[in-house]
Amino acid sequence: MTMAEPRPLTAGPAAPASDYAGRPVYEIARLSKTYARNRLTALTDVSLTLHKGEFVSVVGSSGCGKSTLLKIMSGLLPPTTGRVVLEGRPVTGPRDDIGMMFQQATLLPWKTTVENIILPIEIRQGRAAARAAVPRAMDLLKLVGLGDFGHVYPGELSGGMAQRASICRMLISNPAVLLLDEPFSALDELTRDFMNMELQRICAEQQSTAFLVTHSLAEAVILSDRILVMKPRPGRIVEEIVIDLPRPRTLDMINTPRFGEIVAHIRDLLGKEAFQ
Amino acid sequence: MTMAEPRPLTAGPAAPASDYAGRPVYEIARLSKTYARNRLTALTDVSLTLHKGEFVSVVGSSGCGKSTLLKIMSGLLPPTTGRVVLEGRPVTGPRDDIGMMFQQATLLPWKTTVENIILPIEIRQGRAAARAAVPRAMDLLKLVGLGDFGHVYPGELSGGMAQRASICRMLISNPAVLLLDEPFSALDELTRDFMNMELQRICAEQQSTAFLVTHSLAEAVILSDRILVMKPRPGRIVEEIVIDLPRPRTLDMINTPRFGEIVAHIRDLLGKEAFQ
Amino acid sequence: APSILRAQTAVTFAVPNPSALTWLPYWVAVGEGYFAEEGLDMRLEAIDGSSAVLQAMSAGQAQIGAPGPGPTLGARSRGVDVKFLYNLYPRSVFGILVKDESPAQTPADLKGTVIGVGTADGAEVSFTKAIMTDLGMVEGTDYTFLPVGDGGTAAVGFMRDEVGSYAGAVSDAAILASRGLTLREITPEAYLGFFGNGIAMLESQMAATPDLAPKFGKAMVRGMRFATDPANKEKALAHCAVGNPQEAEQDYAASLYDGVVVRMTPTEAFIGQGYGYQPPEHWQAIHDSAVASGALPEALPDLAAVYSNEFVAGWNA
Amino acid sequence: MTATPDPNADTVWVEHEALIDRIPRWVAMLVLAAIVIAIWDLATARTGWVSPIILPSPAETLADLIFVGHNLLTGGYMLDALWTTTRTVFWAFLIAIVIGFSLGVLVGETKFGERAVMPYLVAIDTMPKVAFAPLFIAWLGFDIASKVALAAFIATFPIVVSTAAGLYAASENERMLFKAMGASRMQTLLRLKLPTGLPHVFTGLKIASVGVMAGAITGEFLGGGQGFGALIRQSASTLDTPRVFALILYLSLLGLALFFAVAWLQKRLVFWNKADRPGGVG
Amino acid sequence: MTATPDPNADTVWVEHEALIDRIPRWVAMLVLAAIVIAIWDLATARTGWVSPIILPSPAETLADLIFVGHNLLTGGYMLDALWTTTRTVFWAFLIAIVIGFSLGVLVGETKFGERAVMPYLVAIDTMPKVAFAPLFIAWLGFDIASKVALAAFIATFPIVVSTAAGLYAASENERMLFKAMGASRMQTLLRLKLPTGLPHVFTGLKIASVGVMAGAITGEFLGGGQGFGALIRQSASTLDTPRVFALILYLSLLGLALFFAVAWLQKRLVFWNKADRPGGVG
Ligand SMILES: Nc1ncnc2c1ncn2[C@@H]1O[C@H](COP(=O)(O)OP(=O)(O)OP(=O)(O)O)[C@@H](O)[C@H]1O
Ligand SMILES: Nc1ncnc2c1ncn2[C@@H]1O[C@H](COP(=O)(O)OP(=O)(O)OP(=O)(O)O)[C@@H](O)[C@H]1O
Ligand SMILES: [Mg+2]
Ligand SMILES: [Mg+2]
Repeated sequence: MTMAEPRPLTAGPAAPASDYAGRPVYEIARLSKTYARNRLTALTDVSLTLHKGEFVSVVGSSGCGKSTLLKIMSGLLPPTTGRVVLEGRPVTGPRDDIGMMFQQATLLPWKTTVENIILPIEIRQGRAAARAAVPRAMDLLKLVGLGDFGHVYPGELSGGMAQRASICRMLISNPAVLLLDEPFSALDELTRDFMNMELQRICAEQQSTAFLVTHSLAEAVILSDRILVMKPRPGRIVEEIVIDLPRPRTLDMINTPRFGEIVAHIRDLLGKEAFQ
Repeated sequence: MTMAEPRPLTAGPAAPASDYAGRPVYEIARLSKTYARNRLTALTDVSLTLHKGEFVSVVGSSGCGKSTLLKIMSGLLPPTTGRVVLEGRPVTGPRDDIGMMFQQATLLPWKTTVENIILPIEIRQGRAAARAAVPRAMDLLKLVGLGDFGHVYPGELSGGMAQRASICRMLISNPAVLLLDEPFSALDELTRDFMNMELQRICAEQQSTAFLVTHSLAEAVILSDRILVMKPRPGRIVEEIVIDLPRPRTLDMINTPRFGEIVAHIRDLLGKEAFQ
Repeated sequence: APSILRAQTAVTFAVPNPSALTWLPYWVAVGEGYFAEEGLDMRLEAIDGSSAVLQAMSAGQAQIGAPGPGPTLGARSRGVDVKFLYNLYPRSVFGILVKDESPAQTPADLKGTVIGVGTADGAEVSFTKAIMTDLGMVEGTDYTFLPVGDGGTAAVGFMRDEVGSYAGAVSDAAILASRGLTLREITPEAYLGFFGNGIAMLESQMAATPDLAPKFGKAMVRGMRFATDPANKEKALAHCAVGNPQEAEQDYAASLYDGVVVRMTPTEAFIGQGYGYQPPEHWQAIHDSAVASGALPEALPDLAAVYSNEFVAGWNA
Repeated sequence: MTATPDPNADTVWVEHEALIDRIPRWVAMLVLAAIVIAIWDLATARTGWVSPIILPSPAETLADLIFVGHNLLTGGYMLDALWTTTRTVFWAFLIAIVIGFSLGVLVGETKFGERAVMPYLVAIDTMPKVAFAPLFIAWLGFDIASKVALAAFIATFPIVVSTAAGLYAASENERMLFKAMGASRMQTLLRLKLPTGLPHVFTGLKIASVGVMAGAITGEFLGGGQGFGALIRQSASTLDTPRVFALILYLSLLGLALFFAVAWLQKRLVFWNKADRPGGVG
Repeated sequence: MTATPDPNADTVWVEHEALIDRIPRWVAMLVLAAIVIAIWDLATARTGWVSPIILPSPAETLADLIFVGHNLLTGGYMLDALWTTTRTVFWAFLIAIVIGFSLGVLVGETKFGERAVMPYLVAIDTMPKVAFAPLFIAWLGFDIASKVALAAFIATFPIVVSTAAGLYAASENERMLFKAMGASRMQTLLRLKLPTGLPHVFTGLKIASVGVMAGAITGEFLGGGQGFGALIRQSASTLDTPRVFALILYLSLLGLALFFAVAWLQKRLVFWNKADRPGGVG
């Protein structure tokens, strides 16, 4: 199933998830998270559903709990209360079918870029499989513009290059669900646009479900089927916006009035609560 | 001297620097840098001049040598060849009059946020001065929206919060020259816009000269008097664009046609060289 | 007591072994107040071996020491002005010991066996070598030495049957016996002249404090006389308990006491000379065997300077 | 993990600790102790495989433990000895920390230290300390000073090596930050490298806390004095192995106290290092 | 730094190293050696402040160094002794590494190890090793095996403590990454925690390399045998201090070789840790 058909063009608050075509794969209900260390309530009463093949983005101000939400969804942090269910099974720890990209690149300094990228394969399938994945890793590196840097150690990469390498590391194992925490924040617009289009292509090809944290509204709109808007203190979802632009999306859609309208709408929403 | 007067509106390649009003403070000529470790030429033949009170931005694709340039300018890395002169004296090491913000936040985990912020004062003027700077540090924290997080350890901050804290750390010592490496990359647009306006205000007030690396063309245009465009392999400056928008800049200028024009021009320039 | 009125000088007596019974007359003299009567305020320090005792003496940390004659000869050959004054163990401290059930009755029976020694060239080695050489046996062909250490590790040598005999201090035999390992001594009477540790001082020390040696020896002899009277055994043991309370807690302390008294009592031939007397011929024998074994690189030009019997008469008066 | 979860139930994380981690501490310690004592008993009292001269049976050792404990509690001569040894250990540890730390900084911070001083330190430390005991006695006498010197000598080296290693632990980003702030070498050392290197330094202190005990006892073995080491030597020379083991066991309580005092201090001082749960993340 | 720089001149960075770091290595080592020897000579031969039977003069020691060196080079009995000790040290180090590393992983990785095993290890290690010498000889005989055991015993503890500390060195981000990849505990240990902890482990190995030397010599002191330790003890028992010091100096060459072999291995294995220049950044 591809996402190319146009869908009901309702960009409004909380469009019921059942309107959506795919079968629900990810269900989160009444999630809340309080960090024990500082007794800070990072998330409160978060509920959301992801459908098969859907691309959902989260936007919200810095510190509103986006990374926390992703870590809970990927099974890295336990929720304080609430339900997290993926493919009918509660998430109580990391799962093979989830690919996670962290806000920090976190490459191992004693492995070359390509060795870092095949690490998930090495972990899950052993060394032989990892060796076999090297050509694919090199392809991915070429794709993100790091073709010449496969055999270089991470200490010799720039900030954006490390980020791109960590995207490759997530992609190498073709996960069914992608959780991405600001994957393109250190990239220039051009590379970013290019990466966005590649991400769309990869998700469509593999029918992956994707959940993206981003600060770029344009990026969120161009990639997503839905955008969730979060507000801080305590972190919660205040709005859900269905993006009715047709698929596949292209970069020139950015210049369409509909696109500008949606971006303006979200900016408005975020702006409602004054800074501080 | 404030930057409020309109200036010749020529957005073209390599406008001669002598057109500019302020006296030159930073002079860089024929700079090149080759990393010994991998014999990679990160910069070649870079020349630029910063004038007193000027705000200059650098844009360019990931890995084109922007961070390297900043590190050389701040005296952290020696150039392979070329001249770097600040206020008539060659830069051969870190200087008190330069404030640097790194691409990574790098907060010390054993100090609270506010202790991290007063660290430069502590280093340069001793503990007593640092203690005296605490109220100012708290003000800066409030300014960036971290008023409640002064006495929290960095491990409990989100990515964007750490970045904002490190901006405060740079600002606390009122440096004459600001070197900023993607300071707002982890911030949402709203916070980012707000921070941009604050940065403009602070620079104007202190007549600081600023040099900013950014991936956001909008940010570059709204803040800068000039924008330098870099191209990779080897890293070099290919274009200089003078931004003729009047000062002080306001956020609604983003919606003016002139703004759109300039952004489009730069995007074009960057796009000339195809991705890869 | 009048001694308290006199200014007391603190004197340190360094010994190579922590056992209090080994220095029986000293502890008796302390307990009976003989030293105090002489105006001496004594300290005893048990350190590790005769070499360390000689080193402490030459450093001035100990004014009096109780080294063995072998190391004393060694120190003398290295230019240390040490002088042996009092022969504390005229009947030797060493013996050749075999397991009780061993068929060996004399050293001659040890042909073709392994003899355990503390270290490869401790004093017991020259002692044993002298006996074996007199029997016409050669080390390496007729018998071999195995360094097994002392105390626990020596016992291990027997238990693992790595050695058939052990040349060491006879007090070890009493101790091992109390731990269930009965040993029998097969040392020929004639070799008991290889006397053991005694009291020594540096000549420079003797010159600086001329009345120290007379006073110290006098108290020691009085202590010795007290200890040899069987009636005083209980009291003497109590005095030793002050020096080493743990030793006093051992049930074999009484039997060890008897052994020590025997070894400290001069043989018939020399008993008339009094306590502390050092027969020159025995010094010669010790010296010659030390030269023969290589422990001394060359013969000393004036062996007579190593020891002195000048105080013996005064002490025994 | 139910296949069809109740839609109203919260997701409950069962923190599945490995079996080995779920054993309560006291149970584990008791079981370990029981196993060791059982084997020990078997080897000594039951089968006589090991002679009592070498290794006393647990029962004999217990009898002496009670005896020694009684002596200690009633303020007998052993308490004095323990007090002497404790003072020795205390001073030696203090001196070892000061000297080891200073030398560690010299070695870790300067090329001079690393290349010229370190080889000498290694050479000196390889030498059998026993050979130096007479020197210390010659200079410092029979009092605790000579034992303090020997113990400090032994304990210094681990602190030197660990401190020097700790000074390399700061990341390049952090060094850059300090360089950019114009921090002097001393400031970088005090405010960055040392705090970052604290976990390393504490590793050295832990090793040294055990080394200093060993050193004090060795000193008392070799050089007279009134400490616990002298008591052990007395017992050993009379082959009173149950007493030797009893004394050693009390001694190791002192060692445990010192070690865990250091560990406790580390927990307090290196509070930001949250990765302190084995196997855990949160 | 000229006030009015020539506009065509390149900016030249004068890497202003601190004075102490600019001294060439050999000069520094020679100067240090000269100072030590001068003081030594003054204390012994010149003033006679220290008795020659406690500390021989440099000249006497040199004479014996030549004698011992000649014996070693011509394959005399000392070479056999050195070879015996070298073998002891080699095996002991190997055993200490294997056991210390395994125990270190147990302690650093499991709560069971940290809470139940570690106290016992500390307690055992505080005990004077000397007391265990008879045990080792009883079990292993008078051959090198008993010395190997004693030396390994001494060298194990630093490796345990360092390895355990190293396992805490990985950052929370890195742990999260491995958790997210579904890495098993063993994989996290092998692929993340151990490589990250290598600098710590090497700290332990360096300390152990010196400890194992001390242990081997102590073993030979106490339990006879044919090694260098026995030679030293023989010389010491006849107050032949020049020989003692000559032997010790040769011995420390062995220790230096071992230590710097470990340091060299560390440079190779922990290649990514570029912060290896004292004071430097680049
Ligand atoms: N320490 C280093 N050693 C070797 N090569 C390096 C090092 N740092 C950077 N490089 C190389 O230098 C080039 C420029 O790096 P730099 O960090 O300056 O890029 P950048 O423009 O800041 O990129 P980004 O926008 O991704 O941060 C890159 O190709 C990188 O691989
Ligand atoms: N490990 C932690 N311990 C305690 N508090 C934490 C921790 N991590 C995050 N927090 C707090 O939880 C809140 C949400 O943090 P989170 O990292 O989820 O924000 P975010 O939305 O990802 O922000 P950003 O866009 O800046 O990355 C913040 O207020 C932060 O201070
Ligand atoms: Mg985040
Ligand atoms: Mg950069």
